[in-house]
Formats: sequence, C-alpha cells, structure tokens
Amino acid sequence: MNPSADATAPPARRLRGTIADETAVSSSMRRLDLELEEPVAFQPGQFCMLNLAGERALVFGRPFSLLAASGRRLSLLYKVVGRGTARLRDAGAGAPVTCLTPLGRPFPAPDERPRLLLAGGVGLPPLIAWAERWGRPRDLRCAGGRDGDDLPRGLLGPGWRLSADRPAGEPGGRAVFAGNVVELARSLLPAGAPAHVVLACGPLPLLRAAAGLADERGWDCLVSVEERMGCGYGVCRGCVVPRAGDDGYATACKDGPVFDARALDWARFGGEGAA
Amino acid sequence: MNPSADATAPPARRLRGTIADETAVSSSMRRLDLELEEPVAFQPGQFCMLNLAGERALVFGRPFSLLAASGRRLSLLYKVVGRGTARLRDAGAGAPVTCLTPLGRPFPAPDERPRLLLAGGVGLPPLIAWAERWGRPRDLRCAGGRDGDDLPRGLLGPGWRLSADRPAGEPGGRAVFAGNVVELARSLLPAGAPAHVVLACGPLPLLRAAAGLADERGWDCLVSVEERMGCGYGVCRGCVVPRAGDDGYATACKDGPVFDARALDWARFGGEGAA
Amino acid sequence: MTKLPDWLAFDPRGPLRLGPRTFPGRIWTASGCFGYGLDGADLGTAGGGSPFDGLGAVVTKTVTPQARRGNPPPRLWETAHGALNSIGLENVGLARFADEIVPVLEARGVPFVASLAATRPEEFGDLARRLAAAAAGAAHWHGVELNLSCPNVAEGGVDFGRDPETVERCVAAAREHLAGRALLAKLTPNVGSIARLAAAAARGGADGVTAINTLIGMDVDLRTGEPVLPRRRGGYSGPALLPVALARVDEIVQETGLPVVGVGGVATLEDALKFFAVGAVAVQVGTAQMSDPFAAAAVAAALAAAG
Amino acid sequence: MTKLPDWLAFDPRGPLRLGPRTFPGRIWTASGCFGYGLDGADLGTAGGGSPFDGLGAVVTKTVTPQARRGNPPPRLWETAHGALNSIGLENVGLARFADEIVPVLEARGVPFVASLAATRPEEFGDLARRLAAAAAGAAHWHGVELNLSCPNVAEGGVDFGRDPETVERCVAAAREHLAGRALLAKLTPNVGSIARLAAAAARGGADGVTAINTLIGMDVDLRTGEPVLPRRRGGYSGPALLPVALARVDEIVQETGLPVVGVGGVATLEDALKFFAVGAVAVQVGTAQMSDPFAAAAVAAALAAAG
Ligand SMILES: Cc1cc2nc3c(=O)[nH]c(=O)nc-3n(C[C@H](O)[C@H](O)[C@H](O)COP(=O)(O)OP(=O)(O)OC[C@H]3O[C@@H](n4cnc5c(N)ncnc54)[C@H](O)[C@@H]3O)c2cc1C
Ligand SMILES: Cc1cc2nc3c(=O)[nH]c(=O)nc-3n(C[C@H](O)[C@H](O)[C@H](O)COP(=O)(O)OP(=O)(O)OC[C@H]3O[C@@H](n4cnc5c(N)ncnc54)[C@H](O)[C@@H]3O)c2cc1C
Ligand SMILES: Cc1cc2nc3c(=O)[nH]c(=O)nc-3n(C[C@H](O)[C@H](O)[C@H](O)COP(=O)(O)O)c2cc1C
Ligand SMILES: Cc1cc2nc3c(=O)[nH]c(=O)nc-3n(C[C@H](O)[C@H](O)[C@H](O)COP(=O)(O)O)c2cc1C
Ligand code: FES
Ligand code: FES
Repeated sequence: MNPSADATAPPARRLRGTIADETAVSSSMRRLDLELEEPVAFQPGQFCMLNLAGERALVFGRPFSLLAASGRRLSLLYKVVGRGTARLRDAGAGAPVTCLTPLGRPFPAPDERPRLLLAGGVGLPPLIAWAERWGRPRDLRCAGGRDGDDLPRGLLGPGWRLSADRPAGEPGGRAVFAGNVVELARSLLPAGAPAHVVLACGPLPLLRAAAGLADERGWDCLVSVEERMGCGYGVCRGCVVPRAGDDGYATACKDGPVFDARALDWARFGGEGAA
Repeated sequence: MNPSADATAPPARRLRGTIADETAVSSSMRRLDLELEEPVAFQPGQFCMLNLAGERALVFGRPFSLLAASGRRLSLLYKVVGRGTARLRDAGAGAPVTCLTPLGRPFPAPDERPRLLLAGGVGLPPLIAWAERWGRPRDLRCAGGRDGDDLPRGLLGPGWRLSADRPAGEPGGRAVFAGNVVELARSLLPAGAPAHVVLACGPLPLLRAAAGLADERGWDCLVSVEERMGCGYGVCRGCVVPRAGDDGYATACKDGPVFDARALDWARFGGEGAA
Repeated sequence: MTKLPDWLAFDPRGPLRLGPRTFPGRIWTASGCFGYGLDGADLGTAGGGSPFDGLGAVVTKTVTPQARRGNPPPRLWETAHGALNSIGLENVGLARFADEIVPVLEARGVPFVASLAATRPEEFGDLARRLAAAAAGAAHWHGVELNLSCPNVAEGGVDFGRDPETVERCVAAAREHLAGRALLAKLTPNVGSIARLAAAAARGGADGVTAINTLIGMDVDLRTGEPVLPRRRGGYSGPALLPVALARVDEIVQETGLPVVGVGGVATLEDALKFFAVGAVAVQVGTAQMSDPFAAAAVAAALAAAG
Repeated sequence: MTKLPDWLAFDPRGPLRLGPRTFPGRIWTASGCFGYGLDGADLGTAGGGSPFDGLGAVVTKTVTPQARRGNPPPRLWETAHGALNSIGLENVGLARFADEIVPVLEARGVPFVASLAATRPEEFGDLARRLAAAAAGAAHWHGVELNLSCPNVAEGGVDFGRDPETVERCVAAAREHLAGRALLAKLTPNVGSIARLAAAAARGGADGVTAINTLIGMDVDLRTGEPVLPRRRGGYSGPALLPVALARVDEIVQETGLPVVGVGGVATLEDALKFFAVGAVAVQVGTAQMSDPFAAAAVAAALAAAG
C-alpha cells in the first residue's frame, strides 16, 4: 500500500510569516499558530520546515506535522524537547518565521476498509488532521500519552480512545486505558477482529509495535517516521530510514514521512529514536 | 600628569542585572539604564563591559563609559553603530545582562587649574559625569556633534557650549558653533588665554586635535581613548594603544582609557579609528 | 546592501570565465547541499520564482564510480553555530548520474558542475572519461569539481586529498578527458598549507580550486556520553566556518593567484562579498541552501539588484 | 546540571595526576586569555568569590626568550560566532616572567602552568632551563605548556608546529630541564593529522598534549574590502570552535591514548563534560574567560556542586 504520491496538495512554497499565537494544550504539548504570507493547503501527514527568521534563526529549520490550515493561518502541535523548540516557545507572538510547506507524502485518503489510527506524543497532529478530514465512525482512533495529562484533550473529540503508560487522575473525565496505545488497540481489536488499515504516527517503539500488530494480522500499515532533518525537501540525504529489500536508505522527508510499513527494514531501524 | 591610579572607586565586580529603561536622547544617542544586583559607584572616565546574558550574549562584552549611578541603577549613553549596539537596543526592558564595572583609570579630580572639557559623540558621558561631580564655573565645557540634533541637550546643562560640523536648525534654542569642538575651544580660548587642563573624550581625530592644541599651548592634556576590547580587565592585550617613549603598547582598558596625551605615540596612533 | 562596494576589483554581476567555459553567474550551490539539482524545482515563494533563478551553477552531489548507500543515521546534527554531517557520500553512482540525471539537467537548462570522487587517480580519469563520453553534447554541463576532501568515507577521503602529489595526479588524470570543460579541485581545510594543494592542482591542469570542504568536527550527546554521529567525527559546515573559509581562500589567492571558488558559511550577499574581497571568482552556498532552498537564488538576486 | 552523568569514566571533581604532578583541579584557564594570572585578582561578584576559585591551573600568557611588543591594533575582532585575534605573542619575555610574575603567583598560591614559545628546539631547552633555575622552589608551578602552534607570528608559529620531528625535538629539549614538572605540548588544529603531532610530543617526553590552539581565520571589513586584521589572517577561537576541538581531542585520544587537555569553545560545564566524554583529562577555558572573568571558576563551581 502506498502513501499518496499523487498528492493533491499544491507544491511547497517557502513562505514568510509571524507567530500569531502560542499556547499550552496539555501538560507537555503546545499549539503554535502561524500567520503566513499566503493561504496554505495540505494533506494530513504532510509537514513543514519551520525556522525563526533573523538573528534567532537556527542553522536548520525543524520539521513539524501540519495540524490545521485556514486561510493564511497554519497550526501545529509541538513539544519542547531541545534548543529549537525552546526557542520557538520563547520567541513570542509577532516573531518572524519562515516556513517551507507543505512537504512530504501524506497519509492516503481512506478506501472502504476501516482505519486504525495509532497516535502517540507528537505523532498526534497528522492523525488528528486525518480524522478531521476523512474520519468515519467505523475507524478506530487511539491516542496515547505518558500519564494522560499530556494528551491535548481539547483537540481529541469523543471519537478518540485514550491510553497512558502511567495514567494520572482523570482530569478530562474520560476513561484512560493503562498501557501503550498499541496495547489499547489490541484490547479493542482482539484476534479475529475485522481487518483494519493501520495509520501510525509517533515515536519509533510505537511504529514498531504498530507494524508488528499489522504484520501479525496481515493488515496493511502506514507509518509516519521521525528523523532529524536538514533540508526537508530531499537534497541533503540527512533524514534517511532503512529501506526494505536492499541495504539502502529512503529519505523521510521526500520518500516519506509516511511509508508502507513493509517498505522499511525494521531490523536496521533504530539508533537514537529507539531509546 | 597622571590619570587617577589611586582611584577611590571600589574594585570591579561582575554583576548581573536587567535592562530597566532604554530611550532615545538625541537623533543618534540613546540612554540605557540598568538595574544591577548591587549598588555601584564609579569615578568619571571609568567604564563597564556590558553584555546580554543567555542566548543573545555576544562573544565579547562591549565597553561603555559610565554616565551616572544611583543605588543599583547604572546609566550609559550609547549610539547604535553595529551588531552589538543594535542588539542592545532591540533587547527590550527586562532583558538580562551582565556588567563588569567599574573598570579603568578615571579622569582625575580637579586641582586649582581650570579645565577645558572637549567631548564628542559617544565621548560625552564621561565628561558629563565629570562636570556633574566636579565641574566649577571656571571650567570650559564644550560638546560637539555632527549636526547639533545629535547632541543630547537634555543632559547638557546651560554650562555647556555646543558645536556641530554642519549645524542644522536650532531645536534647542541654544547657539551652536559651526565647526568641530576643538575649533570651538580655540575660538573661546585664543592664543594667550589662561592655561587650562584639557580633558578630551571622543573619536581619535578629536583626541588628536585636542592633544595638538594642548601641545601648542604647553597645557596638560588627558585623553580617553577608544579601542576594540576583548576582556576589559587587562588579560587579553587586545585593546592596545601605542605608548610613547618605546615602540610598545599600553592597554586602553587597564592602563587607560584615560591617558596623559604625552604618554601616547600619536604618530603610530591610527588604524581603523582614524577614518 | 543596495549599492555594490566600490572596492570590488571586478563586477561580480557579470558572467564568469573559468578555463574554457563561461558560467552565467558567480553564485553557485555547493556539492551535497542541493542534491543533483533536480529537487526543489517545483518550490516557490509568495513572489513566485524558483530556487534556480540566477544561479551560476549547481554543483551536483558527489558521485563515485559505483553507487554508495552512505552511512547509517543519524547523519546530520545541528550544533550551536553550524552543522555536522556524516552522509558518507551516498550517491547513485556515475552510470545513473550520467544516464538519468544529466539529461534532465540539460533539458531544464540548469548550468551544472559535476562533482566526482574516487579513491585512486586512475579512477578519477575513468570517471571523467565516462562522463565526458555520456554527456559530450551537454551544453549546460560546464565542468567538473573533483572532491578530494570528503571527511566521511573510510577509504580515500580527506587523507587522500592532503597529499599534493596525489592531488596533482588525480587532477591530471581527469584533465585528459575534459577538454572544453572547466576543471576544479575541491580542497580540504584540514591541512597545514592549503596553498600547496592548490598549486599541485594547478600543476595537474586544474582551471581553479574550490575551497573549502568541511572541517573535521564532532559533538557528544550528554545523555549517553557518546558521539552523536555513529562514525564519531563528521564534517563541520555552516556559519561557524565563514572565517576559516575566508582565510583559506585568502591564503590560496595570496600565495598562488589561482582562481578560487569560495565556499563555507555563505548565507547572504554580504558574506559573498567578503569572498570576492579576498579574490574569489565565484561563491558557493552550502548549508544555508539546506535551510532555505532560495538562499543562493536570493544572494544572486541581491547581487543583481545591487546598483 | 545538578547531577554528574553516570557515563563518566572518572570523577572529574578530583585532582588530576599528570606526569609527576598533581593538579588541584581539572578546569583551567587557557594561555593568552587570562594574562599572567595576576589581573582579575581583585574582581568580585555579588556573591563574593574570586575568578581563581577552584581553578586547577592558570596557563599563563606565552612568553618568549625576549619580550615582544606584539602586532599593531586592531588585534581582536568579534565575528558572528567566535573571535579573531592577532595579538602576536606580546609578552614580557622570560626574564621578567621568571623574576616578577612567578614570585607573585607563588605568593598568591595560584596553581600555574607556564606557556613557552620559541623558534628553535634549542631555545625551548634554554627557556625551560632558565625557568627551572629561577623557579626551582615554586610549589605552585605545576608545569610547562609548549606553545607549538601560535598562528600570529611571522617566524616559527604554526608552520613550525606542524612538523612532527620538530615537535619531538622541541619537547625533548625542554623535557631535559623539567624534572618534577608536568610537560604539555600545545598543538595546532591547522594540520592533517593532529594525532601524529601528539605521538611525536610523547616521543619527546611530553606528559600529555593540549589541544587545540586557534584555527586560522579571517574577516573582511565591507566598508573597505580590506582584512580587519592588519596581518590579514589571525587565530579563530570561541564558541564556533567547540566541535573542531572535540574532534581533534577525540582523534588524539583514540589514536594515541595520551592524556589530553582539551581547549576550544568551552564556556559551560556541559561543554567541559563533552571533552571529558571523549577522554580529555582536563579542560581549559579561553575566549569565554575574556568575556567573563568568572567563566572558568563558574565551570569549576558547577562541577564541584554536581552530585
Ligand atoms: C516529519 C516530522 C514531523 C514532526 N512533527 C512534529 C510535530 O508535529 N510536533 C512536534 O513537537 N515534533 C514533531 N517532530 C519532531 C520535531 O521535529 C523535533 O522534536 C524537533 O526538531 C526538535 O528540535 P529541538 O531543537 O527542540 O531538539 P534537539 O535539541 O534537536 O533535540 C532534542 C531531542 O529531540 C530529538 N529529535 C530532534 N530532532 C528530531 C526529529 N526530527 N525527530 C525525532 N526526534 C528528534 C533528539 O534526538 C533529542 O532527543 C516531527 C519530526 C518529523 C521528522
Ligand atoms: C573605554 C570605552 C568607552 C566607550 N564608551 C562608549 C559610550 O559611552 N557610548 C558608546 O556608544 N560607545 C562607547 N564606546 C564605543 C563602543 O564600545 C562601541 O561603539 C561598541 O563596542 C560597538 O559595538 P557594536 O557591536 O555595535 O559595533 P561593531 O559591529 O563591533 O563595530 C561597528 C563600528 O564601531 C567601531 N567600534 C567597535 N568597537 C569599538 C570600540 N571599542 N571603540 C571604537 N570603535 C569601535 C567599529 O570600528 C565599527 O566602525 C566606548 C569604547 C571604549 C573603548
Ligand atoms: C549535508 C552535506 C553534504 C555534503 N556533501 C558534499 C559532497 O558530496 N561533496 C562535496 O564536495 N562537499 C560536500 N559537502 C560540503 C559542502 O559542499 C561545503 O563545502 C561545506 O559544507 C562548506 O560550505 P557551507 O558552510 O556553505 O555548507 C556537504 C556538506 C553538507 C552540509
Ligand atoms: C586573545 C587570545 C590570545 C591567545 N594567546 C595565546 C597564547 O599566548 N598562547 C597560546 O598557547 N594560546 C593562545 N591563545 C589560544 C587559546 O589559549 C586557546 O587555545 C584558543 O583560543 C581556543 O580556546 P577558546 O575557544 O576557549 O578560546 C589565545 C587566544 C586568544 C583568544
Ligand atoms: S532532510 Fe534533507 S533529504 Fe531529507
Ligand atoms: S581589552 Fe583585554 S587587555 Fe584590554
């Protein structure tokens, strides 16, 4: 099964803009709204390369999945994990940015088969966007977090099932499954459940477990991978993931970030993200 | 004549603080008020090494003469001429700074002889501070600018005579002499005028002309020099000026910035500042 | 910058004559930082335009005799003031480059310089011969840049390119097959005298040299105490490099007078003008081209607009 | 950083045994960036304290056989990510250093390493002999660092320090007179293999090496098109250098296993820990010590406080 190659999204542009709004949406996630030069459109699963402009620019932009676009307003969800995301958080409204977008191959539009959405951590935005655009009641949507407080509940409609490794209280009043998101899916779709197409986005262990589940059941599975990126548009070969079938690599930014799980060599897949 | 070696100012400290206030005081000069950890004292002619703290720190601090101190509040005058001063201006109130102060040998306290104060451009603050602390009516105070609009008139009491290379209108309502500040002094103190001790601070051409005037008349002359600085406290030998008598160098930061004009080798003095 | 400085010894807005070729401009992209000159063609800005507008040349990703899969990830690491890379010369190999990429560049009218690397002088000759045969009629193929300085491959690589005699032999071997094309040798800064390497390249018949390739650099992950790159050390590029690149270009120009294409840390017209000031005849944009596909085109546009 | 990482191979808070000496700590100041260890003694902070608190050693400004007046100004230039210097080894000469400075350092109890430079191996021997004689009883004089790598002097300087055989002979000449003191050779990064230089220093009898001295760098004044430094090129130091210094230290440790004192771009405890991670036994603070006299002391304090 192929991620959309013939994406209907327009070719990417490098747009200037400013930070319009920045706000916490959970204990660890923040929403960033950009106001860009021109209206933007995208397909769920695509991303942008975002950088501050001027003196505070980073050497490389940072890849962020696209959550929503409306006119010239573009929205992301992000977590502060290092220097770049800290600088974004501290930049403040009005800070000038540059944004190369939309990039990469999206999750395909649905066919008649039900989808199993598996989203963890910063893997949420593309699947929230997908569900918003294309979700149907028969699709199963699962979002996982560390303690439940880190899930942006305001953005997860009632259709979403939640899990947490170590569930805290129940601030959102919604039941949270204790375990990871793939365990949640297994509990809801025991052996013999009808076939689902898996769409997974999150840290590597989640993708690995999702691919494992799909493999077991003989389901199709699409995963969106995360790799450190330099360019985001295919020229630097910095963002590679191991390709199945030969011992070569595919780029996360241009061949992906969405891949058929069978197109990747999971044995060689690891490194820093595996921790 | 020696700049004060036995300064009564306390030894320098490296203090943290924030930008308390930043405002334009003329067409080209700005006033910066810092709020520091501890109260500070200084002698006119001394300076600080100022840097932004945190991510916006420059590789080196920048030297600025001290204009005034009151409690933990320290004030400077500055001109935006490059990257560092632009960054200071843009940092905004509340921005964290570090400040090593007070540094260098000050202008000495007066004796019975009248003083001729010659200040140009960013050479104003130490002489404003000197006049405020020690000025007497018999001292002649001259401040020069490019067009008159660049003089911070609000800080120059009625005792100051003003000059401008190309006088603009008369916004301050005060007569402005057309010419440089040394020409102004010559017009006020023609040959045969009583001896003055010259205190000069400003760009190199001003210092050179001031030293020339003093030499002609046989007056004592103290000049405060500007050099690019690395450390400000004597360890890097980056800020040197040519010493008279041998072919060596003195440091502007520790041996100066105030020198007896006769202690410097004016023939070798030049380089970038000479333009 | 709205006016070109009057100290410029030549007008950098004009075309560049280098050996037997005339390049349409003096702002180029650097090898490995803009792929094979294919990606990015569909990118735009709010004002329209293409990343290729005004470029004097695209130096394509280095190709080797055989395809290479490169090093395992992570291959790229941002440091506070630059970037580390350890791509390991991943490339499609000369055959696919000549057969599949050159025709597209030619059809699109992209002026390009092919970057070649090998591990023995004869191989450089072989690469040049094969490319010259395959691309004989390619009007937009202006020349070859011999990458004698990649720090990220085990065999050959930077050590190889530190020996003047080897440099001379590699250049001479390629020169033989490249009549009518400009030939540049790309030199490493991880060496005592880069001018000696440049002189050796000239003896081998190079029309000029490109300086510099990356410095050797490293970073450590404080959570693990391990190098961030699996191969420990990699190539250091980006803004931090600019003063080093300027010094190395200056050294070559002052000591040899050869035409130098400057590269290292260039992101703006001001940066490029510094290279012209020390005598570079053209300038390449590398790391900056990765963070903004329009970086080189913007420098070229600013240069063209400067009065 | 409130906890030391558990991957550390040794406890960097302890004293350092290097050759025949035990240094009180592993955070030092770098030569040329903290004068002769005299200035700054009267500086304080709001919390009290002195810039010398907790320092393992001050490496004094390099001294030469005769006093030198150094290069004409400007001698220092800030770039976007580092600093260029062309001080030109201005110094008081060995005699005044031994007679006037050593006694004060000794009286104040400042642990110090004397940095020496000359232009011929015999002169290094001579410098060492004279210093050893004059400072025979100095308990706080821990050792000598031979500066084989200053880029800012016409004679000798960096070219001199690029030849392994010369390095070996300089070290051997000094070693003879330095029984009971630690002997370090400070190496240049402007070279192909720094490990070969380190190995040569070890053959000459060095107890370890210091790496790195400055890279060759340059900047241009866009108003004039001229180099900002009168001697065109100078030494590049500061934050931009950190990845290069780490790589060079790593290269030496991996290839020779010698004790290395790391220097280049260190400003924080995190930076220092990266050097410890690649195997450095101590770390020097250079450019950062200029912008903040308490930089090295703050790193030492943070290290001491880390649990
Ligand atoms: C296609 C794609 C889409 C992404 N979408 C989002 C998103 O919607 N929201 C979001 O918060 N993050 C997203 N990420 C991850 C995000 O790009 C990184 O968190 C960010 O680049 C970290 O930058 P930093 O400077 O703060 O961290 P750094 O200081 O660079 O690194 C800090 C930590 O983050 C890890 N890291 C750095 N870069 C990446 C990366 N590209 N992928 C995985 N781990 C990384 C490092 O290993 C380290 O642990 C996405 C990544 C990719 C490749
Ligand atoms: C003892 C002393 C006291 C000073 N007092 C004041 C003051 O009270 N107010 C004030 O505005 N400025 C003062 N200066 C000058 C001030 O330090 C410089 O203007 C400032 O460092 C420039 O920093 P920048 O990064 O903006 O400029 P840069 O980008 O570094 O340089 C821009 C321009 O400024 C010149 N310049 C840079 N540094 C110096 C310097 N140290 N001396 C002379 N020219 C320099 C450069 O040649 C260049 O033309 C003083 C300098 C010294 C040495
Ligand atoms: C990701 C990456 C890949 C590179 N690949 C090559 C290459 O294949 N061949 C080559 O000659 N140089 C390569 N370089 C070096 C650049 O062409 C350039 O010489 C260097 O990065 C310095 O310029 P910069 O600071 O503008 O990036 C690469 C650099 C980077 C950052
Ligand atoms: C102003 C200045 C003067 C220096 N003088 C010397 C010197 O006399 N002897 C020496 O061995 N190194 C000298 N160095 C090099 C430093 O000791 C150090 O090796 C280099 O600057 C890299 O470290 P840093 O990035 O921490 O500054 C000097 C560096 C600077 C910036
Ligand atoms: S990030 Fe450059 S190729 Fe993918
Ligand atoms: S600025 Fe360092 S000695 Fe004066």
